[in-house]
Amino acid sequence: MAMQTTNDPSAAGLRLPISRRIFAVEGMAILAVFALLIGIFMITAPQTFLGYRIYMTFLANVPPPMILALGLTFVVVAGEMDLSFPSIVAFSSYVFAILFKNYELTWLAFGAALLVGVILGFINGVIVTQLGIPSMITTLATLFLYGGLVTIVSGGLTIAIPSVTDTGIHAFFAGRIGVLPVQALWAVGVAVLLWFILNRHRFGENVLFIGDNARVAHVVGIRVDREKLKIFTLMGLLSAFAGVLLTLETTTYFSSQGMGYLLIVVASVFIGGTSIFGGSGTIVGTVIGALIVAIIEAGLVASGVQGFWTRLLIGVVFLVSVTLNTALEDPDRVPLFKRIRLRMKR
Amino acid sequence: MAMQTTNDPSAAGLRLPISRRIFAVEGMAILAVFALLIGIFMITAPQTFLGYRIYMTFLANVPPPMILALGLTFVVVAGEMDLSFPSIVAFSSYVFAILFKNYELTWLAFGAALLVGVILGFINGVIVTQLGIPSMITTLATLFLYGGLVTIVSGGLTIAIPSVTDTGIHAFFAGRIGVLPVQALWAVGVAVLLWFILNRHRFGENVLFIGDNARVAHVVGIRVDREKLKIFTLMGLLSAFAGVLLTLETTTYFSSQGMGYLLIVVASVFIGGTSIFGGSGTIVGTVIGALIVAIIEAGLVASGVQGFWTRLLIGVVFLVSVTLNTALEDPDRVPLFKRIRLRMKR
Amino acid sequence: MTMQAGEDSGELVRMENIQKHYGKVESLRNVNLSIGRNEIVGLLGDNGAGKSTLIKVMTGVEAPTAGKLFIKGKEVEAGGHSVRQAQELRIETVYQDKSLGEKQPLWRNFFVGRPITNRLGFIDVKAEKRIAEQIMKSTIGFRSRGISVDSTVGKLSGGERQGVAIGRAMHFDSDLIILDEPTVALAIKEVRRVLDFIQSIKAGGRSCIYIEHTLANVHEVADRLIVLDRGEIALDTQKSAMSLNELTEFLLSLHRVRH
Amino acid sequence: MTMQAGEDSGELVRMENIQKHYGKVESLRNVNLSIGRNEIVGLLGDNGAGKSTLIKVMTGVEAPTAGKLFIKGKEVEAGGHSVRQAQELRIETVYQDKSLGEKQPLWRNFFVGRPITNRLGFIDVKAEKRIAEQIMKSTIGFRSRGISVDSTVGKLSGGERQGVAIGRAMHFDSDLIILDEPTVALAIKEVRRVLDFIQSIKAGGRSCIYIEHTLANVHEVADRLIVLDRGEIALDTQKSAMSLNELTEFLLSLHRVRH
Amino acid sequence: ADPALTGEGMTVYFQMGGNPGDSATLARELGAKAAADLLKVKLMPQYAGWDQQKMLEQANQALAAQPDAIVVMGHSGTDSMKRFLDEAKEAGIVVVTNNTRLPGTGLSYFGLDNYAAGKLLGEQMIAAGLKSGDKAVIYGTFEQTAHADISRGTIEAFDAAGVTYDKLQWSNEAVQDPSLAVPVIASYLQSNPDVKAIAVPGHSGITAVLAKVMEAAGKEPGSLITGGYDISPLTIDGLRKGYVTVVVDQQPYLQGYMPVLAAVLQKRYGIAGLEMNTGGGVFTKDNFEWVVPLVEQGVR
Ligand SMILES: Nc1ncnc2c1ncn2[C@@H]1O[C@H](COP(=O)(O)OP(=O)(O)OP(=O)(O)O)[C@@H](O)[C@H]1O
Ligand SMILES: Nc1ncnc2c1ncn2[C@@H]1O[C@H](COP(=O)(O)OP(=O)(O)OP(=O)(O)O)[C@@H](O)[C@H]1O
Ligand SMILES: [Mg+2]
Ligand SMILES: [Mg+2]
Repeated sequence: MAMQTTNDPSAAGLRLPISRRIFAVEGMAILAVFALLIGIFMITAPQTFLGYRIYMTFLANVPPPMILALGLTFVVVAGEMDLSFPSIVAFSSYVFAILFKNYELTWLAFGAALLVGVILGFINGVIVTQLGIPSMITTLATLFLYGGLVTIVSGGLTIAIPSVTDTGIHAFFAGRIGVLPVQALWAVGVAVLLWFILNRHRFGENVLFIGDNARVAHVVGIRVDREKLKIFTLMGLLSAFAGVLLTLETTTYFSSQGMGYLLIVVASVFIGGTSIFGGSGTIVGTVIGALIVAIIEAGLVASGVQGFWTRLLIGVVFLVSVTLNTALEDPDRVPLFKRIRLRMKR
Repeated sequence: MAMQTTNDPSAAGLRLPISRRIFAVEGMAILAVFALLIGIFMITAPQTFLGYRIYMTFLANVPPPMILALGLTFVVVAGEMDLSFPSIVAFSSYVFAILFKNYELTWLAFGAALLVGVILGFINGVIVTQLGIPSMITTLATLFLYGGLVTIVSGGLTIAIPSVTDTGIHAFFAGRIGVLPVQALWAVGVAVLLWFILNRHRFGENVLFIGDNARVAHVVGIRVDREKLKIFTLMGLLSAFAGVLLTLETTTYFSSQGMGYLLIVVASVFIGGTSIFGGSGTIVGTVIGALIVAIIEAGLVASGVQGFWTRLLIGVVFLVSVTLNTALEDPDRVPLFKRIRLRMKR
Repeated sequence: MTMQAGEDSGELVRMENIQKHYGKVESLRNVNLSIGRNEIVGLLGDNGAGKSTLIKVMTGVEAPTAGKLFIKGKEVEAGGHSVRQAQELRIETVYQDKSLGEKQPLWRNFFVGRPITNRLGFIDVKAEKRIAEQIMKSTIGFRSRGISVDSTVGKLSGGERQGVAIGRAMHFDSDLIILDEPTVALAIKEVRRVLDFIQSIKAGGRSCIYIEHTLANVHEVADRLIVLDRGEIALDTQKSAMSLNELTEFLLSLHRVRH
Repeated sequence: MTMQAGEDSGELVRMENIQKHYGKVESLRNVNLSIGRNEIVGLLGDNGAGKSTLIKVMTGVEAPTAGKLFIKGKEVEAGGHSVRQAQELRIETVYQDKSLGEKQPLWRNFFVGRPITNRLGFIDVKAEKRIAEQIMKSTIGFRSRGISVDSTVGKLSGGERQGVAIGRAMHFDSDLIILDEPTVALAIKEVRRVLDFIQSIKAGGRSCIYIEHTLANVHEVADRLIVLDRGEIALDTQKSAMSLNELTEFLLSLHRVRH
Repeated sequence: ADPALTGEGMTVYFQMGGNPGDSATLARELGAKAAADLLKVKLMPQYAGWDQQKMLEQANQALAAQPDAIVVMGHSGTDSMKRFLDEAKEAGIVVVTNNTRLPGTGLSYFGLDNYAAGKLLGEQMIAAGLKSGDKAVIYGTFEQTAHADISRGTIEAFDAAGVTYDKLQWSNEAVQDPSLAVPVIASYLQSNPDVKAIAVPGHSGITAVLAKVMEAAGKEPGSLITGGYDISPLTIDGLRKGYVTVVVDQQPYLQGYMPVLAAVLQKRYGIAGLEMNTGGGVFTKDNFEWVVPLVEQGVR
C-alpha cells in the first residue's frame, strides 16, 4: 500500500519508455518502418533515391491505389471485404473516357463516373444486406460480374484520350504544381477526411462497432444494414474516384484496368496495420502501407536486384515490415519476442 | 398447457416439412443447386452434357483444385486464411518434375514433393503463431516469397515430363480405370478422410473451437498454436499432393503453375457454404462447390455463350448458387426472403 | 421526465398475444402484458423461461413471430420496430448478453448509438469523455488502478463491464428502463447502488422492468411481479399481494407441477 | 478421487509472490497463497480486485509476470504452464468469461479438450452425447422445450449456458474445482444445486475455490475465506473465525479505508 | 581508339513483360542477359505480370533513375506513353520498344508484328488443310489491346479464306493455369462436333494443352487442325504425337537480345530507328526436332 502513489496511472504513463510513447501515436511505428526502407534504398540505390524524380513518380502513381486502400480500410474495419473494386475502377474509367472522347464532356463525365461507382458499390451493399451473402463472396462474384459487364459494354475497347491533358479537369486532378503531381494532394485530402470520419464522426463510430461485433451494434441501436450499405457505397465512390484519377494520369482506358491493384491494395491495408478481424483500423497506417507497397519493387529493381529475386524479396519485406510495425508498438504482441523476453528475465 | 404434447421436440422435428429435413443433411442444398445447374446445361448443351466424356474431363481436372479447396476449408474453419497455396503447388510440382526428369525418381520424387509442401506449410504456421502476423498477410507474403524461391531454384524453366505417363506412379495417381480418371478417386478419398477428421476426430473438434473462438479454445485446454501449426502443415501437404496430381495429369511444370487456382479455390470453399467467420464448415459443400466452379465456364461455353458474356454470367451463377444454397437450407437466413415471408403472412 | 401528449393511455408498453419462435423452439407463447407509468415490474422465471426474449421483443432487438406490440399507445409494426425506435420512445435497456464493443474504449461504449455530435455528425469527444468520466466515478465508482475512460472495454473485469452497461442506462434519462439481470457479477456495494438506482427511478416518476434471480432483491424494489414459465405468463400480481416467502414457494411449485 | 503418490505435500496449489501486469495495469501484486487438500476456499473481493486473474494464472490461462507457482508440490515453469497441464493435474475450472464455443453443439462443448476417443483419436460421438444428455438432465435439469444435446450453445439462454459450464466441471472428477461466479444467471433452484455440488466436493475429499459476490452463499459453504483487494491479499482466514456480518463489514470497510 | 563496341558504364532498364520465369518471358530475359553480359551493360530488369498499368508505372520509375536507356513494352499505347516519351527525350534517355509496337514514335522496335503473326497462324492452318466453309474456334483474347492484334490477324486470314469461326474469350485463370482451359475447350468441341480447327493466337501454355483438349473431347491426333503460339517443351510433345499441327514462334530471345544491342548502338553511335520482326518461326511436325534442346534451355 506504500506503493500506491507510484501506481497512479498517469505517473505510470510517464514512466513508459519514451520510444513506447512515440510509437503509441497512430501510424508512427509504420512510418518508422517506411523511413527505414527509404534509408536502405538510399544506400543501395543512391542514384535513384537521392533524387527527387522517383518520389514524384510515386506521388503520381500511388494516389489511385492509396485511395482504394483507404476505402477498403473502412470496409475492413466494418468486418467486411470488398474484392470488386478493380472492376469498379475499370467501369468508371470507361465511363469517363468514353464520355470525354465521344461528347467532350469533362466535369459531367467525372460526375457520371462517380455515379457509376456509387451505383455499383450500392449494389454490393444491397446484395450483402438483402441476400445475406458474406461480402467476400458477394464481391468476388461482382468482380466477375461488373468486369464482364464493362467489357461487354465497351466491347473490350481501349480508349485513348490524350487530349484530356489540355482540359481544366486534368489540371485540377492530375496536373502538376511545379513538379508535384496534384493527385497526391487529393489523396492526402481523402485520407484526412476519412480519418476524421472514422475517428470523429458518428458514421465512423458505427463502423467501428459493427466491425467489433455486429450483434452488439444492433443491440445498441445502430442500423447495421443501413450503415453497411453506406460503407459499400463509399467504397464504390472512392473506387470510381481512383479510376478517374488513373485515367487522367495515363490518359487511357483499357479493359483490364484496375485488376493489377487487387493484391496491392489488400496488402496496403494489412501492412498498414489494420486488423483483419474488424473493429479497429488505422488511416495513417494505410497511407504509409500503400507507400511501402509501391516503393518495394521499384526500390529493389533500382538496387540492382535481379529478376527472380524481386518476388522473393517482396515477400520478405512484407513479413519484416509487419513484424517490425507490431514490435515497435509493443514487442509483447509478437509471441516470439515475448517468449525471448521472458526467457531472458529469468 | 394442453398444448404441451404437441410441443415435444421430437414431434416438432417430425412436423418439419420434408424438404426442410432433406436439406438439413450436410451438402444436400448445394447438391440440389449443382443438380439444377447440370440439368440446365443438359437442356442448353445436350450434345456435351448428355455424354459421359465431359464428366470424365471434369473428373480429371477438378481433383487438384478440389483437394486445395478441401484443405482450405480446414484453414477457414479455424478462422484463418491461406493464400500461399499456389506457390506451394508450383514448388512441389517443380520438385517432382525435376527429380523425375533428372534422376528418373518416381515414388521418391513424390515423397520429396510432399515433404516440400509440408515444410512450406509448416513455415506458414510458424510465422502465424510465432510472429503473430495474421494468416492472411503471412500467406500473401509467402505467396510471393515461395513463388520467388521456386523461380530462382528452377531458373524459370518449364519442364515437360511426357514419359511420366509410362510409370507406375502415373497409373496409380492419374491413370484411367476404363474411362474413369484415377485422381477422382483420390480426391474422394481425401474428402472422406477430411470429413471424418473434421467431424469425428479430436483434431477436427479443436479446429472447430479455434475457429469459433480462439480464446475459448485456449481456455478449455486446446493448444491453439500447435493445432494451427498442424492446420497450415496439412494445407501444405495437400497443396503438394494437388501439385503432383496436376503435374502427373498435365505432364509439365511451369513457373506460374497453381496461380490460376487462387480465386477458384477460394470461391469453391465459400460457394460450398463454409462460413468465412470460422467455427463451422462443410466438406461435402466444398466438394460440390469445387464442381460447380469447374463446370460453370465449360457449361456456359458449351451452351453457346461467347466472348465477354462468360465472365458476367459466372458472377451471376455464383450469386444465384450461394443464395439458393442458403435459401434451401433455411429461407429465413436470406433477409430479403424472410421479409417477404413476414409481409405475406400479415 | 417529459409527459407525452395526446392519446397517451397511461400505459407505456402493451403486448397482445405476443409469440416468438426460434425455429422450432417456442420462446414466448401468447404473452399479454402491460407496463404502466411509474411502476417497477419485477420479471421472474426459470432459466430459459423467456424473460430475455420478452425484453428483446419489447426493445426491437428481435421481431415477434406473431402478436401486437403497443408502445405509448401506438402500435409498432412487427419488423418495423428497431432498437433505435425504442430509444427514441425513451426506452433504455441493459441486456443480459454482452452489449459492449470489446475493442472500443469505455467512453465510446457509453455513447454509442447516441453520440454527442455537432450538426455535421462529428462527435464531441471531449464532452463525451468528461461525462463518461463523471458517471464512472460517481455512479459506479470503480476502484481499480489504471482504468480510465480510454480503457478498452475488453480489458475490464466482469463486474467492471457490467458497471459500464448500467452506467449507460443511468445516464440516458428514459421513461422506461429495462434491466436484465443487472446485478450479475457486481460486488455487494455495487448491487446496493443498483437497487438504489431502481428506487430512484420510481421516485422520478419513471418505470422499470427488472429481471433478477435473487428474489429478495426483486421483492424489495418491485411494485408488481410477473412470472414467466416456459414462455407463458404464470403470474401477474401486485407485490403487496405476495410475501417473499410466498413468491419463493410459488416459483418452486412450478417445477413440481410440470416436470 | 485418486491420491497422488510420493512427494505430495498435502498442498494442491501454492503461489509465491505472484505478480501479474497487463501493460501498465497491475492486476496481482505479491500474492502468497496456498490451497490445501479437501478444503473449500471462498475467494472474495471487489470488482476488479484480481480474483479472475488469480484463477487464470493458477490454471495456466495467463502467465504470471513474476513469482512462483507450485502445483501438488512441483514448481510449474512460467510460460510452460498451460490449461491442458492444469487439467492433467486434475484441476477443473468454470471461468467467469464465456468459455463455450457458441457455434458448437452442447455435447461438443461438454467434452472439448478431453473428448472420449479411440486410440486413433476419433471421437465416440454416441457415448459423448449419452453422457452429456444424462448430466444435463440429472444435474442441471433444463426445463426448456426444444433443447437437446444437439442444440447450438449460442442459442441457449444465459442461465442455460452457465448450466453447461457447470455441468462440465461436475462431470470431470478432479482434485481441485475452481468456480468463478458459477451461480451468476442461475435461477433459485439451480443455485441451490450448485451449493449442494460444492458441498459434495467437500464430502468427496476434494477441494474447491469458489468466487462469488453473494456473501451468504460463500459463507455457507466455505471452510476458508480469502479476500483480495486491488491485487493484494487483504484477508486469509478460517471461516469459523468470522461471522457473515463481520465478513460483510470487513469488505465494506475496504472501501472506506482506501478510497 | 578501341573499335570494339561496348556498353561499359551504361545502365539499361528493361521491361520483361510477364513475371520472372514466365514461359513467354524467360527467353527474353535470357536474351537480354546474354547481350548485357557481352556488351558489359548493367541490366535492370522490370516485371509487370503483363499488366499495362504497371508497365507504364515502371517506365516512369525507370525514368526517375535517369539511366542511359529504357527498353519498354508497348502495351500501354503511344498516347498513354506520351508524357513518358517526352520526358525521356528531354533527358536524353534512349528508349527502345520490344514485343509490342508504339506506332508513330519511330523508336527502335524488336518484336512481332502481332497482326502479321496472327495472320501467319491463320494462313498456316489454311495451308494445313482448312477450307472455305469449314468451322474453326479461336480461343484467345478479343479486347482491343495490342496483344489481341494476334487474334485479329488470325480472324482476317480466316475471313479471307471463307473459314467460319466462333470466338471464345480465355479467362484470367486459364491464362495462368492452362489446364483450366481443357474442360472449357473440350466441352465446346463436344457441343460443336462440326468444328475442324482450333486456333490459339498468343499463348504458349494453352497451346501446350491442346493435346489434352483433344483427348478429353475424344478426338484422334490429326483429326483437327490446331494452331498455336510460342514453342514450349510440352508443345513439342504435341507436335510429335500429331495433336498440334502448327506453331508460330515469336522468338522472344531476340526481343531480349536485340533491344540491348540497339540501345548501345544508339547511345554510342547514334544509330536509331532499327526494326526487326522477330516472329518468323513456324514449326510443324516436320521441322521441330532440332529445336528441342534449345527449348529445354529456355532459349527458344
Ligand atoms: N437465438 C435463439 N435461437 C434459438 N433458441 C433461442 C434463442 N434465444 C433464446 N432461445 C431459447 O429460448 C428460450 C428462452 O430464452 P431466454 O433467453 O428468453 O430465457 P431467459 O428467461 O432469459 O433465461 P435466463 O434466466 O437463463 O436468462 C430458451 O429455451 C432458449 O434456449
Ligand atoms: N486482459 C487484460 N488487459 C488489461 N487489464 C486487464 C485484463 N484483464 C483484467 N484486467 C484488469 O485487471 C484487474 C483485475 O481484473 P479481474 O478480472 O481479475 O477482476 P475480478 O476480481 O475478477 O473482478 P470481477 O468481480 O468484476 O470479476 C481489473 O482492473 C481489470 O481491468
Ligand atoms: Mg435471460
Ligand atoms: Mg472476475
